[in-house]
Amino acid sequence: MDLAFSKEDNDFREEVRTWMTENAPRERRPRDLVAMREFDLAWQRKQYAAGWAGIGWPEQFGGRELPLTQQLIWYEEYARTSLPPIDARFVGLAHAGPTLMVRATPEHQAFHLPKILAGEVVWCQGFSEPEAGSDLASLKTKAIVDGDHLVVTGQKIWTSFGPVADYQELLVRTDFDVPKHKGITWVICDMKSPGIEARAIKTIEGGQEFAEVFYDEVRIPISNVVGGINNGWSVAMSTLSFERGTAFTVSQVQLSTSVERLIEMAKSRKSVNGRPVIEDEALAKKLARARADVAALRSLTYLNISRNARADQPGPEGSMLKLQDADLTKRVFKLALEVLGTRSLANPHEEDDSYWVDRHLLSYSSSIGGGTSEIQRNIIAERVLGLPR
Amino acid sequence: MDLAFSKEDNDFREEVRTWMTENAPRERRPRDLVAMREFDLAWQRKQYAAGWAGIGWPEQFGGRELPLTQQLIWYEEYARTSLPPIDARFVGLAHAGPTLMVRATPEHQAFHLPKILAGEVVWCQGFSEPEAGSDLASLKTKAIVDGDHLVVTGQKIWTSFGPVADYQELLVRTDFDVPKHKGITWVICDMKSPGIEARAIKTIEGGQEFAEVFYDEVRIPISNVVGGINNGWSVAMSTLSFERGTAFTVSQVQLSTSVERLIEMAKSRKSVNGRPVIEDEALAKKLARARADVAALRSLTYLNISRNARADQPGPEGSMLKLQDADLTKRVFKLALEVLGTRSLANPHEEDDSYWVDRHLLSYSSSIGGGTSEIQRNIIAERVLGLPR
Amino acid sequence: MDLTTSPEQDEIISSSAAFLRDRLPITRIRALFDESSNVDDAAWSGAAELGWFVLGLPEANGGVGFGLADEVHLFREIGRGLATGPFLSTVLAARVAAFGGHAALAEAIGGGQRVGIVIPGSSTLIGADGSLTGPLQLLDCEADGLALAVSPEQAVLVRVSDLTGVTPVACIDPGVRLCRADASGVAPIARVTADVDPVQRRGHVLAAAMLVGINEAVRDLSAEHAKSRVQFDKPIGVNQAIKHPCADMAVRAQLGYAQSIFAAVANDEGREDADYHAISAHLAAGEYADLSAAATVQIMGGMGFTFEHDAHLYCKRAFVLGQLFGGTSTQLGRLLDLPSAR
Amino acid sequence: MDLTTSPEQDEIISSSAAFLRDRLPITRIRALFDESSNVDDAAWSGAAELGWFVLGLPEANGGVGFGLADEVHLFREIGRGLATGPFLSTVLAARVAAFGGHAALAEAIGGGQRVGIVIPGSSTLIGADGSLTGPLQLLDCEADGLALAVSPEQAVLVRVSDLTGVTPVACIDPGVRLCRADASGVAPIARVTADVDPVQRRGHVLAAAMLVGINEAVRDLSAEHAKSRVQFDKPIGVNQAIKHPCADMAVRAQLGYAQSIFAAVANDEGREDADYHAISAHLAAGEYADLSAAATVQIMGGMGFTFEHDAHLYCKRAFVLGQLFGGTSTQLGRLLDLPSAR
Repeated sequence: MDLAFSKEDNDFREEVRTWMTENAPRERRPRDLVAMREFDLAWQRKQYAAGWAGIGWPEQFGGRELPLTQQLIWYEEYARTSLPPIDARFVGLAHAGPTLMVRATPEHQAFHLPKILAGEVVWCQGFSEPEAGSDLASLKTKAIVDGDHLVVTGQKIWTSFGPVADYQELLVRTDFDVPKHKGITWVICDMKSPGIEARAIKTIEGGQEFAEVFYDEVRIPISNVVGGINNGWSVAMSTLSFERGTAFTVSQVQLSTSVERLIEMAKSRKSVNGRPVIEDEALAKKLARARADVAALRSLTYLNISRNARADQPGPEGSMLKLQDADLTKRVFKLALEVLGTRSLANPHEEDDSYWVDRHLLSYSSSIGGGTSEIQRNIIAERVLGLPR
Repeated sequence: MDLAFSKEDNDFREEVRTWMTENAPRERRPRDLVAMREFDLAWQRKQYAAGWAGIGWPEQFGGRELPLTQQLIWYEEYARTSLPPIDARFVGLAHAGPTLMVRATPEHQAFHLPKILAGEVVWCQGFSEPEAGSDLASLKTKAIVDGDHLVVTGQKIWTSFGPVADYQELLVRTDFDVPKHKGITWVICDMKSPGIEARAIKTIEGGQEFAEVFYDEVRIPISNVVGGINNGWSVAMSTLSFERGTAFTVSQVQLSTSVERLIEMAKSRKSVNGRPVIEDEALAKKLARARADVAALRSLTYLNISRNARADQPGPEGSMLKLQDADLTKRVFKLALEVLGTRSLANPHEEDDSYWVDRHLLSYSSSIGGGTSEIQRNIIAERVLGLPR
Repeated sequence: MDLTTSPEQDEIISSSAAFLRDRLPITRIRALFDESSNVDDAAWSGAAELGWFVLGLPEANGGVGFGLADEVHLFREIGRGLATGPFLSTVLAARVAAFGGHAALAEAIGGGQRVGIVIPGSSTLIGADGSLTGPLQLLDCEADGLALAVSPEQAVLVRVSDLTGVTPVACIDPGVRLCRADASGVAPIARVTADVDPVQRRGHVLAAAMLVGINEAVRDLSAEHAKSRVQFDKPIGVNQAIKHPCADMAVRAQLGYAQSIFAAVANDEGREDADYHAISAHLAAGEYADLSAAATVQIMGGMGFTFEHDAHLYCKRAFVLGQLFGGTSTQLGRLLDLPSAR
Repeated sequence: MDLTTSPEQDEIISSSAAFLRDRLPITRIRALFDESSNVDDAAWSGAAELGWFVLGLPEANGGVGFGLADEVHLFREIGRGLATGPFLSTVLAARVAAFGGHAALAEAIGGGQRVGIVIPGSSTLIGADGSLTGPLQLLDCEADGLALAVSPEQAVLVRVSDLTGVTPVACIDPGVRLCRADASGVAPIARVTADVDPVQRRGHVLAAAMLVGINEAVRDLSAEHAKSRVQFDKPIGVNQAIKHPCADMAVRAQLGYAQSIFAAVANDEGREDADYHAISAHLAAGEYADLSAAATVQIMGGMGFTFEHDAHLYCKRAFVLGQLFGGTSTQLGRLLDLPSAR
């Protein structure tokens, strides 16, 4: 057992840190969706130009194929340098891209993967539907084969960056007469196709990154199907473990940084009764407890990455990280409101305090998006402990 | 709406308080089960002699049939005077007795009810079995009709005061070939019958009040059956709402008293670092929070009793009181350990500190016994909110 | 002792619920979101006509002469309906005016003049003479209007125009209008001490009542969703991970309601532990509403995270109401300093 | 960076688990409950022969020369097995003797001499000269034996016979022997400061390891019960009210384990944030074990409330381990005072 990184790893960290410091975007990330897209892609292009695109991608697809430890280092430094969130780049780099790598034809791979890496396109996901949330496989958006096309009609929801995306990994129902997991098809949808309308959904902190997407007889070439008609469920599940334990590294480092910043704020600010916030021992102890819990979350990240580096297939421990990350995220940013005191009533978007209020509001989604905490607990109990379904 | 009690009620409170103060048992309640039985019965006889037995029982059965408000007052004063727990008297006064009142023959009533009121007998309950806990109706202790007797073989568990009880309200299975709720019979079992063995179960705080009871071809006259053969489930359920909202009054007053005592202790004692415990603001705020929550529990008790005094049939709000009482009991006595600090390591049965440690350990049972908190939540969600089963 | 509602209270409940449903539905929050004022003038006048702002004021002072326990039922509906506008501070301000000897002002407030409320910043003080000093925030105040400032000892009304640096800022709650401001020795135009009228105590109880309404609203929203939302071929309410949080909301709603009316009656009957119960009500109902509203967002899933859904509005309003009259931390400290309840 | 176990650690785990299962099964707690000593002499000697008490002591000091990360795996098994006897304090005491210049005493401890531990009372002090003063409690100490007292700055060994008023009292944990005592300037027979050997830091980490073992044990107990206990014709584990608490136990066990080994390796590698991680480990593993053990009693239902079932023994041991090295409140204060982690 060791925590020390090798000289090679340490050199890598130095190199990464230097590059990030020198190349961090100086402008504030815009709130407007179109401008945000351009900002995110420009940032991806900058990484690509410097050889940092796709650090976990296989070399054969143009990635860096860095060992897990160096991926960890990359994400740690990324978070510490407060670089822009992966947001608009996420589906391409971490979900659709990896899916194409393992399931698509060489032609699709050759066409799409370089564009993703080079920051030329934004991908979005078309999985969830209004009536298919946790029960994703009950999706009803239908696709009818018409010659060499699928004709898609229906609705998706929670499609991040849908209004500004170029492509979508889309799940459609191609057979209504078989058990629900067996009639689903995974297809690449060109978001410029006629018949698609994407409407932004405003979220509780005022963000506009999610969208509903409506499909009215949208024609998609059957050649865009990946993994074969009616085989979409297995395609959709094939990337679940692509991250191999690094998925929550950025969030975990941000949590750690946030707790330290809150401690500093509690020392420098005064509460309603005029004394330094930190002297409210009840609050101080919550901050200390947050330190301990965040430390444990980081340790679990390290342990998980250590194990995954030795295993072919990551275990279900990823659900543990997600569950604890969600819980701590909610707790830490709720604590931030306590540190702010009555100043948390104000949410002006120009001030530092608003960061904390925004993060608090955003934190509600941490136990919902990407699989609710309830679903994670089912997974852990059933797959790790073997409890009955 | 008013909180003020009538002059009649206030006079009643005065009378009760005076009587309780003058007649409270002076000796410590013994820990030995046989001695405890005698102590509890003696205390019941004292109340009986003074006309206080069965304050909620109908006059026709020798009770006082006090209005709910005066029952509330009685229990409040009872708790404030720290009188002995109902323990060994509970099943007779609050469960088996009331069941007999509504379901038994006049002969049974005439024979048993006066003995219960007068403190001549101890009743116990034979409902739960090792394999039938929350799923009580799955009980398997079998009774075969043999002439004018039932012959009972099987095992019961969680029978409080089983080894020293005179009678038992016993649920047996008389028909194995019908749906489980339909083959159950409620019968009065004489605990002196040959073939009965009661073994004490030691509990986590060292108590010996629970027992397992084993039945080896125990012969019980069929005339002891109440409500008819195979009709026992409805008999067992007929007393569920007998308390009409007063069931947790004693516990609630004790919680309130406990919180106040803990605040006093926190003011007078010093913690490891030498400063008064109350100056640990994190702890102080937990004590304040406990005050607010205990106040709300008391208010709900008052509200519940007010409603029940106007309704024929109490609603499922009783489950709410039980759930919150369990939660707060666990929280308050856990808090007690924090106030005691390292002195909570010691559990010598002679000292005041041990009271708190004992109560903490006992509190584990508050969310288990008499229907687990999980079951209470099911009941509230399904019966109050109408959620699907 | 009887804590069931009187026929008069049942009437307050049904008429105020109907008025709010018709005139100030929750959708008004989004409709007014981009307006500088969150008040619907017509609805406000309607409320004044119904006597809402002087419901608990003695008839001798031009009020309806009801008790705080009656007002609790009105404010529970206002909370449930997330009605926008300074209802709470206006009702308290009418008392400050009336008991502070400003009958005309009391009458104006009762007739529809609005009064917002001051949220003290660090080191904000109401002096012995009632003058206000320090950095502060204003909730639902108007530039040419009045603001109420309250401490455990006294309550005062000041002119917003006497404050400096009044700057609107976005509030976490889209149904509330917030400003930052400073006061340096601003003299009150009306003042009343707690021994004459316990304004802060009444504020605690009415804030608690609003929080109870919120708790009840999210309980119903969650239960309805648990019954109607189908996943894996069953209503999600069959899952204990949904069912049990709903049960907890039901328990919290009852507890908060019980404590709020207990506190109100304790006040109306002049019990010496009235402050104890009022602070307990605010603390208990505040925490319960907070927990229930957050659990509701979770139960609603993605929908609960959208601006269009009401779930977040309950969370945010509950949060704002928790900040009133010192905020949770200060309230806990005060409660612990009081003698035990009777 | 690699936090997976080495083959040597796997060997420690399997051999210590086997030894404890055979020689010190949990049933020994009840078997020895009425005895004045909770130690099984033969098993203790067996542990000494296996080198348990000097596993982490350098070879130059007569130890096995393993790291704290290796000891963590031994103590995790000791915790899981609820082994009785002063394992933790004896291992730390061997270090105080060795680094305090008492090689013969270190050897004796390594060979099987037991050392209990002092739990400070209010105002108990270890002076600058290592002398011990104040009211205190003793865990697993023997009248003619030694006791270890630890502060963040130093660790000392004192003779129990030098204390006054040594009085046995029942401990909340039936597997632990407790005495009350007083010390008035008792001189230590061995002493080491934290800069020479960070005894308290190591104590935090080993206590954390024991708490992890407890958490893992109750997780397994609960999961097994959830699978085998049938109610309403199904294993109770199908209910989310059972399933989800079990999942939470699994998460807590992993988190506690991860933080314990992180802290141990941080110590072994001489990182400047080693104290930070050690205290975090004790706090995190302590809270996690506490929550998991309490949830286990609930999941077990009535059985979990009996003395014969093991569930309560885990609760009680977790509670005792939480009281070591200052207790939770003090540890939280210290953690907040430290510079942030690297």
